[in-house]
Amino acid sequence: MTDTEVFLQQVIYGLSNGMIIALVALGYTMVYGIVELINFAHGDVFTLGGFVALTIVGTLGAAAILDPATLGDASNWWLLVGLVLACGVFCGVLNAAIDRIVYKPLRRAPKLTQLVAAIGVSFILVNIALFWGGTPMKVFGGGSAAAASKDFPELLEGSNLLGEESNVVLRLEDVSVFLITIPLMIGLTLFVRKTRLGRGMRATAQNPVGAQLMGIDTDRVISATFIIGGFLAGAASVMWSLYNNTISFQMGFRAGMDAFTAAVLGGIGSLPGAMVGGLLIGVIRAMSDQYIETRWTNVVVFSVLILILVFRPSGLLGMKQREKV
Amino acid sequence: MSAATTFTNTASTSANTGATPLLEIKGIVAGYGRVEVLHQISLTVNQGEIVSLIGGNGAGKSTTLMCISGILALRGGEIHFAQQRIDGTRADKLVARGLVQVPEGRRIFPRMTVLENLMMGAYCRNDRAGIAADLEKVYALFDILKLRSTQLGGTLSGGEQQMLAIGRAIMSKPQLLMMDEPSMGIAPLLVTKIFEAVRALNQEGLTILLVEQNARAALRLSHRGYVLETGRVVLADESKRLLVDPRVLESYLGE
Amino acid sequence: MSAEHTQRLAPFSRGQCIVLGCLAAAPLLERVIPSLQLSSPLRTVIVFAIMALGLNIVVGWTGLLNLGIAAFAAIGAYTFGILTCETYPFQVGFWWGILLAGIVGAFAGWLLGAPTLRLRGDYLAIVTLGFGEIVQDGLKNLEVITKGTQGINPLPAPSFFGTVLTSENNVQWFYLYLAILVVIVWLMRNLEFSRLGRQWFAVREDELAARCMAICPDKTKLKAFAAGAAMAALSGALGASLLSSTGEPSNYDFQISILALCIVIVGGIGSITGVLLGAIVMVGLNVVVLPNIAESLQRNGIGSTSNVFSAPNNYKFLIFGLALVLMMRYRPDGLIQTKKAVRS
Amino acid sequence: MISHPCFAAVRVCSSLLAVSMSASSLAQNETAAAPVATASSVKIVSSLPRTGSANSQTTSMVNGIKMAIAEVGANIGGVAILYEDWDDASPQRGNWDPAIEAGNAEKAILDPTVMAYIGTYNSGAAKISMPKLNAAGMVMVSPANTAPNLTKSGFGEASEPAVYRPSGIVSYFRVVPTDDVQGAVAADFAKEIGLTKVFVLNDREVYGKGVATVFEARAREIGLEVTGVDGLDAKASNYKSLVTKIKQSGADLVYFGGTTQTNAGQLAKDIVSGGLKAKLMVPDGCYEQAFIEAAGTKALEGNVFVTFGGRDPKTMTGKGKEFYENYVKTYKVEPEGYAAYGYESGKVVLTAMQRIIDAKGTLTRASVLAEVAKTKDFSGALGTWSFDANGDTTNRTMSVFEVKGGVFSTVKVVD
Repeated sequence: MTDTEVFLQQVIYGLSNGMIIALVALGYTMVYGIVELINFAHGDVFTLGGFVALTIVGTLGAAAILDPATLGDASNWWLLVGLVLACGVFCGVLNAAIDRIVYKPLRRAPKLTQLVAAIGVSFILVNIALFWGGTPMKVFGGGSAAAASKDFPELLEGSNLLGEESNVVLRLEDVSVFLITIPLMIGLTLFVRKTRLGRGMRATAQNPVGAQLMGIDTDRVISATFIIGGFLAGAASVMWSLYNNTISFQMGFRAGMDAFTAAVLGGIGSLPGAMVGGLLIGVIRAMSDQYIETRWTNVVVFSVLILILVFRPSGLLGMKQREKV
Repeated sequence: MSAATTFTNTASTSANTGATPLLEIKGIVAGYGRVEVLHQISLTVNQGEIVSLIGGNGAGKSTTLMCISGILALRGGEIHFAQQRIDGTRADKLVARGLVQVPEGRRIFPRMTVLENLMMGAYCRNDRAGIAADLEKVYALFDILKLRSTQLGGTLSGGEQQMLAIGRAIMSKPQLLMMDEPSMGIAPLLVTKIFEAVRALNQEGLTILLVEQNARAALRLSHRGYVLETGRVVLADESKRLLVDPRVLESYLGE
Repeated sequence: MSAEHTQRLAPFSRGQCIVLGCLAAAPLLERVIPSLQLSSPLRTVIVFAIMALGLNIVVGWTGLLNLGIAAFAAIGAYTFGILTCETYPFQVGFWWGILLAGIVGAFAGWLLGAPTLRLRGDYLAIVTLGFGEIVQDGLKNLEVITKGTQGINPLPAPSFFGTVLTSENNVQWFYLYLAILVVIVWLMRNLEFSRLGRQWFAVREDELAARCMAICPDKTKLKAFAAGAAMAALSGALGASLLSSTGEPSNYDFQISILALCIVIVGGIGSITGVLLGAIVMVGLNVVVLPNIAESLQRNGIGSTSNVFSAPNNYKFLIFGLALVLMMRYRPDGLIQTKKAVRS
Repeated sequence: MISHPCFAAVRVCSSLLAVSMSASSLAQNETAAAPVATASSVKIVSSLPRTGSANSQTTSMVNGIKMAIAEVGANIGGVAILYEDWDDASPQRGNWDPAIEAGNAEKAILDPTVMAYIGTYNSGAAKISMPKLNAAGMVMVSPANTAPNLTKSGFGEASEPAVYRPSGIVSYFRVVPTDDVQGAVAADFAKEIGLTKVFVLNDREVYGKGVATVFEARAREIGLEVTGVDGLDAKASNYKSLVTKIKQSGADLVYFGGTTQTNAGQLAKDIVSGGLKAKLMVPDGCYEQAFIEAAGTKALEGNVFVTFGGRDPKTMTGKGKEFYENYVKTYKVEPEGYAAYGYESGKVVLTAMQRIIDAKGTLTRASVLAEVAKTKDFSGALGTWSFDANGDTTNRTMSVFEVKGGVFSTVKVVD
């Protein structure tokens, strides 16, 4: 491989990994923007999305999808879109339910109380995922090794789009990450800018009492935000599963941490910021893996983060934070 | 003002005789945490009036407004608006009914443009034509907002933000407009402008409940006034009489 | 010093006396019920209590969210390891080791805090989280100095008037650690009512107002950060001595920082007594309650390895998480609520 | 201030402290002097990470131990054998927790009926409990630790392994061949099948790093070109970037010192999807069905070599065959490599106990320790072997497996 090819390859990997991080980060940052809660359980909602996806694939799988003949068939596109919707809805509803049951009663409690409750929820969800992994289904290894990682079948054609001779690998998975994620991001931006509910969200995020005084039902807006944030996590979990072909009950930990980092790096509460932050982290990881050493990658990522925040204390695209009222 | 001075609501008669009460507050009690802030407050605002609520810091003026708006839950008492009991109704529902507040410290949306801020006022409305007409009305009232319409709310000066907040409230098509300290922290010239606008709105028929620390300006503008002290109504009368009341003069008008 | 101040400076509050007294009595309980082994796990409780007391200075008293306190514990443990282990040239012994660990910890806190403390709220939180990851990976990768994943061992046990404690003397060891804890609680209480303590509270309540009172918020925060880091480093050193090993760098990961934060919040943010109680509850849950539940179920023949649902151990995450959620739901201000925490 | 009630409390505390310190040290001496057990029952405990990601592997081991105990009817010469499956992980860590491992060791020491301690799974955890158990004279048998420096000098610090043996006696034994054997066999095999350039990875944990280091040294010694060395992050979502770097280095073999838990499956997948035409070689930490399930058969088929100390239970004869058949009958699943290790650990302790009873001895910690150390020509599920002077198995049988049709199949056995 020539140096250019290597660089190009790393950019592809960096961006596609970054896209997935950005998708999780969007949900993180939306919820943060509205209720100022660092939602530690977000990553674990994402995990459960992956388990839903694999369960669906496994249930359908017996008939067609897991058949080696149709595995990787391009006609699985419809399945992919269906999975994104199904997992998105599942995670959205789950996220909103968690909010109603756990966070809402604590809305007026100190901020850190909600944070610890979110940590508690995270543990509960991890355990649910562990049990889920023990389901006696073929795709879950018959349930014999609940804690082990699960193989997620390749639903899309795995061959190199640039031709098998090319040194640079660009597969349908890489492309699909963009094809699914970018429309979602555009849709989200339009939703927040143009729709009534979206404007209600922005208003609630910027000034909750002011929003109530404008006749905005903030409880409904908050629920909607948790649903959308969860939906994005669910969509991200499908993209993740498809891209990495592996899910495990603890995968939400790193995803959550990356997303949190991305959200803060971009300026917490800012949607474009979360996207930029996610992509940046993806690319930094890829470049550090290539040009430094993998074992130093985390150090590089977090050093860059600290440096950026020292010089831009509100993140890349964040507004100057308002004083606490 | 002596603590012995007490006041009973029934003693006062409305300035605009024969007017119907739009807002009636009967003995409300409210507070934060373990602290009770309002002890049995009663007041009435009639259709078409400007009523001012004056008092020192911590007298409970803003708290009263927050109770009326439904942000703060009552611990006792009743609130009636347009002959319907409204305490316990959620804040957002009240806006749709025409009970709108311009809160203290403006609470505009800093990362939305001026126009977007104004449109947030019309969040509960669906009549496009009416909204457009009201927007023109707001621009006519505060021409500076038109100039600034694409600017972010957070970049406006304090006075401009206050105008924006009032404009935004007008966009909600209020029956009763409650204003909390509209003159606070604003250059005197702009205060005059804002008060003129309030008077103009009233003359068009809008009922206004005005909370002010600047007692003189408020009383000059309003028909009637209530004086609040440590969570109790201690005086209520027509504004012109309050302006010459020795107790008010001594405590709030600095003479 | 005012008369009122002197009075408030009684060495311990009633709550602290009760909690420390109960801790002191625990080994006696062990003698009544021999199957109940407490002095061994309680040493771990003390180690975490010290770490959480350090975090409490930063989070509870100064209002800064720190998600990387375990990094300072790691720095303390490794400093202690390098200074005392027989394979390194220093070998300063237990007491100098923990003291120097604390000093190095304070320095590390200062080093991280100086450029980053002007960040607000959650931006600071992510920086501390990142620092935690950097320290952990740094310790793993700098093998020449830290031996990488192997950890540094053996480390000396505390020696007391010439007697070196061994793992058979775990009761004495427990009392020694308890004595250290008592001294720290005494120090913390003095700090709470000191000028510096009041400055911390002032910065927490209103930075701008504090500035108006001629308090420099940055310096004040830095002192809190360094003090918290020093305490965490001390706890790391005590923990390493307990294990006779620094363990692996991943033993000081984000989860430990989270545990320390849970201790502070569950116990009652800002309250020394609360943090002590929080450590007993949270660490006790981890090292005493959950293992005992699983084992007693086993002894009674409940549970098997046949599938994921039947093994009691597989419910530990769930129980731990539920405990956190329920405690927050019913005690949102923590077990001990400080008067200052009344909100508007 | 002097009369403040708190001062009184402190004084009471300190006097309590003094009293109980003297009292408890007396008590300690009593228990230390006579770990009584002659009576009707003795205990074997295991300390393995049962909460979190290692749960699958440790379940296999516990099954193995339980089966060994069931085979003797949980009774040796009228003495009931109780077994307790202790967890050395905490939900907080989701992995082994040093505080809990230390606590388990101390709990075992203080319970006079405990005769043997089976554990640990992680070599890092062993480092914490080994010196404590050694000082108490308790035998410790590990079914999984392979870090050579736990028992052999010349691999770690100069002070190792003496630091783990404060009493001077060898009390730690293991039924698995150490990484110096395994790493070397792996390197030799790579050369044998004609691979020349190798990229060495580890998971930056004690076990993975250890075996990768041995492999790397041996590879250099026998003339394989090492094109790169790196440690990966076991929690990373994928290794596509790393694979690109390996691809650029021109390696035809990737050696990964790690386990299924530390994401070996993901690495295998990314090698295939990244278009890296190189083989992957992994140590015994991946010799389990879960590895195949995690990586997917497609990624592994013909692409991976797994080394393992011992033989494939299915192909064994004698005791090994018995174990295999019994296991399948009891648990209705194929035994994993880990199951055999667990079984062997339990069996070796039970056999030693049986010999003591046969010789009309009493079961004490000292007698059990002495008898386990004497294990010679033991015929078990892993073959016939003895413990050497270091406490290591003399079994140097290593198998190399590849994945064919979704199962491990033996390529080579090195004796």
